[in-house]
Amino acid sequence: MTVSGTTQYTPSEMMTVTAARALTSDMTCFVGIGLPSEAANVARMTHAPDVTLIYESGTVQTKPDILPLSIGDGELCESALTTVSVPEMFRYWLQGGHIDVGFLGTAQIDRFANLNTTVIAANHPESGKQGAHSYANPKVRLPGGGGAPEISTNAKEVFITVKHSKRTFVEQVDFVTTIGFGRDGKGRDNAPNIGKGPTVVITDLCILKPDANTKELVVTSLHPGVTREQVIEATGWEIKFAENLESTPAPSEKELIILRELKERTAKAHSA
Amino acid sequence: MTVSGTTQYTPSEMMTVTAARALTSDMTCFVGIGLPSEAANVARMTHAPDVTLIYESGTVQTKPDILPLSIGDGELCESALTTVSVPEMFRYWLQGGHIDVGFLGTAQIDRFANLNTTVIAANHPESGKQGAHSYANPKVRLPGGGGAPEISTNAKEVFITVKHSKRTFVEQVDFVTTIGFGRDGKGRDNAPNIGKGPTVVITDLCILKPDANTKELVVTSLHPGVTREQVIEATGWEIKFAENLESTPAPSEKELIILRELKERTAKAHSA
Amino acid sequence: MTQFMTLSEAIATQVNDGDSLALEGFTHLIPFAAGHEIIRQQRKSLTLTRMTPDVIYDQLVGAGCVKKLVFSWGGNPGVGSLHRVRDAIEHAYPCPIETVEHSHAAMANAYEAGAAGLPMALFRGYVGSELPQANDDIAWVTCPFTGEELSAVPAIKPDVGIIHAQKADRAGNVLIEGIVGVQKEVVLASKRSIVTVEEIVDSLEATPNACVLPAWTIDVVAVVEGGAHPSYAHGYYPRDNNYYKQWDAISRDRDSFNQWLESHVFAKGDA
Amino acid sequence: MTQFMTLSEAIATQVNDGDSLALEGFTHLIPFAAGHEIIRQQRKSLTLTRMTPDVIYDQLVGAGCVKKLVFSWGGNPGVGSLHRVRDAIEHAYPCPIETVEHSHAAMANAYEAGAAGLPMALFRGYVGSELPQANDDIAWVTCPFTGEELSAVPAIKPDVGIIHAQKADRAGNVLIEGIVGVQKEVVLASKRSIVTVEEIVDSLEATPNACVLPAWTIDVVAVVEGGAHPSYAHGYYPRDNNYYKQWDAISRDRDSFNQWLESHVFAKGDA
Repeated sequence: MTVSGTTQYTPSEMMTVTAARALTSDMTCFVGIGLPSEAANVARMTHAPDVTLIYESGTVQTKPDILPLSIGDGELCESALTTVSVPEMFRYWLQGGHIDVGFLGTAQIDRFANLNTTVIAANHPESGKQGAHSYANPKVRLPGGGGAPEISTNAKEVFITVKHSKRTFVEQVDFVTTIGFGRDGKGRDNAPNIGKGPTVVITDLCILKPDANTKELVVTSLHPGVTREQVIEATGWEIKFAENLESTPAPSEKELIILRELKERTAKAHSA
Repeated sequence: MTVSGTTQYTPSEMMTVTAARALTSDMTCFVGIGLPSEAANVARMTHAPDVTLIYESGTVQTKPDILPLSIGDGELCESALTTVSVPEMFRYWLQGGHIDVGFLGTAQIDRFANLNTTVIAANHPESGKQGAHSYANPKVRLPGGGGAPEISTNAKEVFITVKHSKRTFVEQVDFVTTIGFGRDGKGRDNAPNIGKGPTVVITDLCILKPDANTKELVVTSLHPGVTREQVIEATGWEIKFAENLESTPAPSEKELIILRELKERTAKAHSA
Repeated sequence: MTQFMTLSEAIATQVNDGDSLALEGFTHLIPFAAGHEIIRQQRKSLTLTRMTPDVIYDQLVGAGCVKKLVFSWGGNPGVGSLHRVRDAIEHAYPCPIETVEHSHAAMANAYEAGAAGLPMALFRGYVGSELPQANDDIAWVTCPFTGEELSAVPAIKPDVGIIHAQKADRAGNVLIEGIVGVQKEVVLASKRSIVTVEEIVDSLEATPNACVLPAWTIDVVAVVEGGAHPSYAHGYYPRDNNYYKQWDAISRDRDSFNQWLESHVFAKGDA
Repeated sequence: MTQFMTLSEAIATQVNDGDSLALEGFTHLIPFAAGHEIIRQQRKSLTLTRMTPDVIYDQLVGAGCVKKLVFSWGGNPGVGSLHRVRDAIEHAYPCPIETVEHSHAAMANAYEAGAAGLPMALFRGYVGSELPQANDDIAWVTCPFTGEELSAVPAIKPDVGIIHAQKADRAGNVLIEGIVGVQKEVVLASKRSIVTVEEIVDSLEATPNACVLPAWTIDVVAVVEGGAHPSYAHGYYPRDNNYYKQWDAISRDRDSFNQWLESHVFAKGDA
C-alpha cells in the first residue's frame, strides 16, 4: 500500500494508533520494547500526555523524544523523572503493585492469550505435549521471557499488541512463557495476588478481548476495510466474533503525523 | 579524679583509648552509638586513619568531626563516602558480609558475652527462667535490640565496650537480646553462616576475651593501677584471669589530647 | 495521584481512628509536625510502627492516641528513656498499649518486603536472640536449595505512611536526600501516604539516581516549613539537640507533659 | 581493597578457566572491553550469567570460552537473534553449551539476594509460566503467615563480577550513574570483582545517595576509556547502534565471525 497523504495509512500504523488509544493519562504503564513502546509513546504524544511510562531498565516516568532501540537506551534515562536499579524496578515498582498496565508484544499467542517468546517447537506437538516437550525440541530459539512472565501477573491488567498471522495466533502456544489465562482459560481463577491479565489484544486487523466467562479471545472490533474472512484466515483457531462487532475508528491526521514524525526521528537517530 | 595534665586520665578515657586500639585501618566497622562510636572515631583520628566506619543509618565510610548524638546525625551523612537506605544497609552491607567488626555497647553482659538491651527483670529470675519470663516481668524497660542482634551474627567478629560493674556483668543476662556465645557457650557451634562473635570486651578496668574452648570471658589484661580484686568485685560471676595476664598500656599523650578535643568539640556542637 | 493540601486537611482526610500508621525518618526528616497535627485532631487507637520510636512517638503515646506500638529501638537518642512510652507500658497511662518488638534488621526487611508487595520478609536474623520468645510474628523458613533455616517476619503495610522530605515539584514529585532511612519503602508499602515538605520548587534538580518518589505514589503533599523540627532536614536546618535533651525533663512528669501538650500542640494551629 | 591494574593484568589475575562470571550492565555500561580481554586470554569452560546476554556474550560464546549460560532474555536488542549463541545451542559450535533460563524478575531478585548474602531469593513470580518445567532451579516456598506459595530461585554469587563504570577516584571508589541495572548487586555478590572505568578523577563529586561502590568492595579497578563500546556510558558517549545492527551480518556466518575475532579482538592488544 502506498501511503503518502494522511488519509491513507498502513495496517501497521492502524495497529499502533489503536494500541496507543488503549492508554490514558491516568495510567502507569510498564512498556515492552518494540510495538508496545511505539504505541505507548504515540499515546503520550497525542491524547495521553500524562501517561506514566516505565521501562524495565529502571527508568520511571520517561518521555523519550525518539523510540529506544533497546530497553535501556540513554534517551530513556535522560528524559526520566528518576532511574532506579533493576532489582528495585521488579521488586518495588512491578511486584509492589504500582503498575496499572503491562504492555507486551509476543511471538505466539493462543486463544487464551497465553504468550510464547521462548521456543517454536521443531514439530508442533500434540495437545498436552507442549511446554517442556517443546522446550527440549526447539525449531527456533526465541529470546526468552525477559520481564513478561511477571509483568503479566503483577500488573493490574495487560495490553498486548502483535501482528495478526496464523503463525502467531495459534490454537495452543508451544510454550507458555507468560500466562494469559492458562491453557484451559482458568489459570488465574484461584491464584492469589494476581492481576486481571490480558484485557485487550490489538493487531493490524482487529481488536480482541477475552470473553468474560470463558476467557477465550474474541474479536470485538474490525479495523476499517478488514473483513471477518481475513481475520479467520489469519487465526490458528476457530475465532469468534462479538455480537456487537464494532468498527475501529481510522487514525486521525494528527495521530498519523505524530507517529510518522516519531519514526522518522527514530530512524535518523539510530542510523547516526 | 581530677584530670588536668595528659599523664593523668580517667578510667573512662582508659576504656575509650583501649577500645580504639582494637581497630585497625584495614577494617570495616559497623559502629554502635555511644561508647563504640567514641572509640571508633578516636581510632580513626589516631592510629587507624583509614578505618571504614559504617553506621546503621546508612552512612558508609563516614568521618565525622564531632561525635553524633544520634545514630543518624547530619554530620555522619555529610562526611560519608555515600549514604544508602536502611534496608540496603542491613541487607547488602551487614548481611551481605561486608562488615569485619561490629562494635557494640550493652546494658548487661554475661559470662558467655550475651548482651541484654531489652529488659531488666523485676525479680532476677532463677536460671532457666530468663528470656520470655523476664520480658513479661520487666523492672526496667531498656531501648531494645536495634541493630545489635544481627550485627552480632552477620559481622565477622564483634568488639564490645562497656563500663565494668556488678549490675552490668551478670552471671546470666535477664534476656538475650543479642547472642554472644549463647546461654551455654555453644550457641554458635553449629550455626551456619555466622560470624566469630565477640572476640574482645573492653571495660574501664580491663580487657576480656572468650576462652578458646569454653567461650567464657576471661580477663586477659588489667588496666594500669587496677587490681584483680577490683575486677572480681565488679563482676557478677566468678571471673577467671588468663595465665599470662597482661597490663594494658596507658593512653598516650596524643590519644588523650585527641579524645579530649573530640569530646570538647562534641559538647560545644551539641549545646549550640 | 497527589493532592496538595494543608497539613490539617491531610490528617483529616487520610488518618482515621484505629488506623495503622508509620511515621518514618531515621533520625533525619522525622515528620514531627504531622505527629502534632494527629494529636491536635485527637486520633485514637492507632497502631504506630516505627524502627526508632523516639520523641515523636513518646508525644503521640503520651497524648493517648496509641493502642499498639511496633518497634525495634525505643529511646531518646543519646539522652535516655521515652518516659511517656514507659508510663503507658508500665502504668497504662494515659491508656494501655500493646507492644510488638523486633530488631532493626527485621523491621528494615519488613518495610522492604512491604514496598516489594510481598507478604513476608526473609533474612538471616534473630540467631540466638530471645526476641522470638517475646514476639509471635517471628517465624522460620527453610531454604529449598541449601536447607538453611532463615528468619521470616510479616511485611509492614501500614494504612497510612507519613514522611517529611526536602521538596516537591509542582506536579507533586518528591525528592529526599541525605539519610533516606526507610522513607521510600514506607510510602510504597502504605495504602495511603502523606508527605510533608519544606518547600515546593519548579524543578527538583535531581541527579538520575536520586531518591525520588513520583507524585502518583503519594496521596497528599503538604508544605510544612520546619516540619521535621526538632529533627533535621539535610540542606535546610540542623538537628535541635537541645530540644531532645530538654524533652527528658518535660516527659518525666505527667503534668509537665500535659502542660507541654497544651502550650506546644493544642494552643498552636495547623502549621 | 582495590588494586589498580591494566585490564590485561586484571583478567590474568582474577579470571580462571572454569570460573562463574557475571559481566553485567543493563544495555548501559556493558563491559565489552573486559569481555574482549577474556577472549584474548582464551579462558575456557566459563559459566556466564547475565540477564540480557546480548552481543557481548554472543562474542564470548562464539570464541569458545563458555560452557554454560544463565540468562533471562537472549537477543540483539532491536535487531534480532544471537547467532553465535544459537549456533552453540543448536549445533554445539564451537563447543556445546548448557543453558539455564529464568525471567528477568527472577534474575534481578537472585542478584539482589546474592548481594544480600542470602542463599535464595523469594518473589511473586513464574505464576502460570512453563519456565519452571524447563529449569530445575525454580522452587516454591510457603509463606508462614499467609499460606501463599512464593517462588524461589538460588541467589547468584559469581566467582567474578565484572562491570564498567564512569569513574573512580584515586582511592578506587567508583561512581555509576544513569541506568545502574544490577551492577552494584553484581559487585557485592561476587567473590572477586573487576570494575573498568572511563577515567580516574580527584573527586567523584557524587550527591549523598548516588550509586557509589567503596574501594574495599572492589578487587581491581582498570582504566579503559571507551570500555563499554558499542554500549554507552551516560555522560561520556552514546550507544553505537550501527555496531549492533552490523553485528547481525558478522555473527550469522562462522567465517565472518572468526575473521572479526582475529581483526577486532586478537589483533588488538590490551585496551
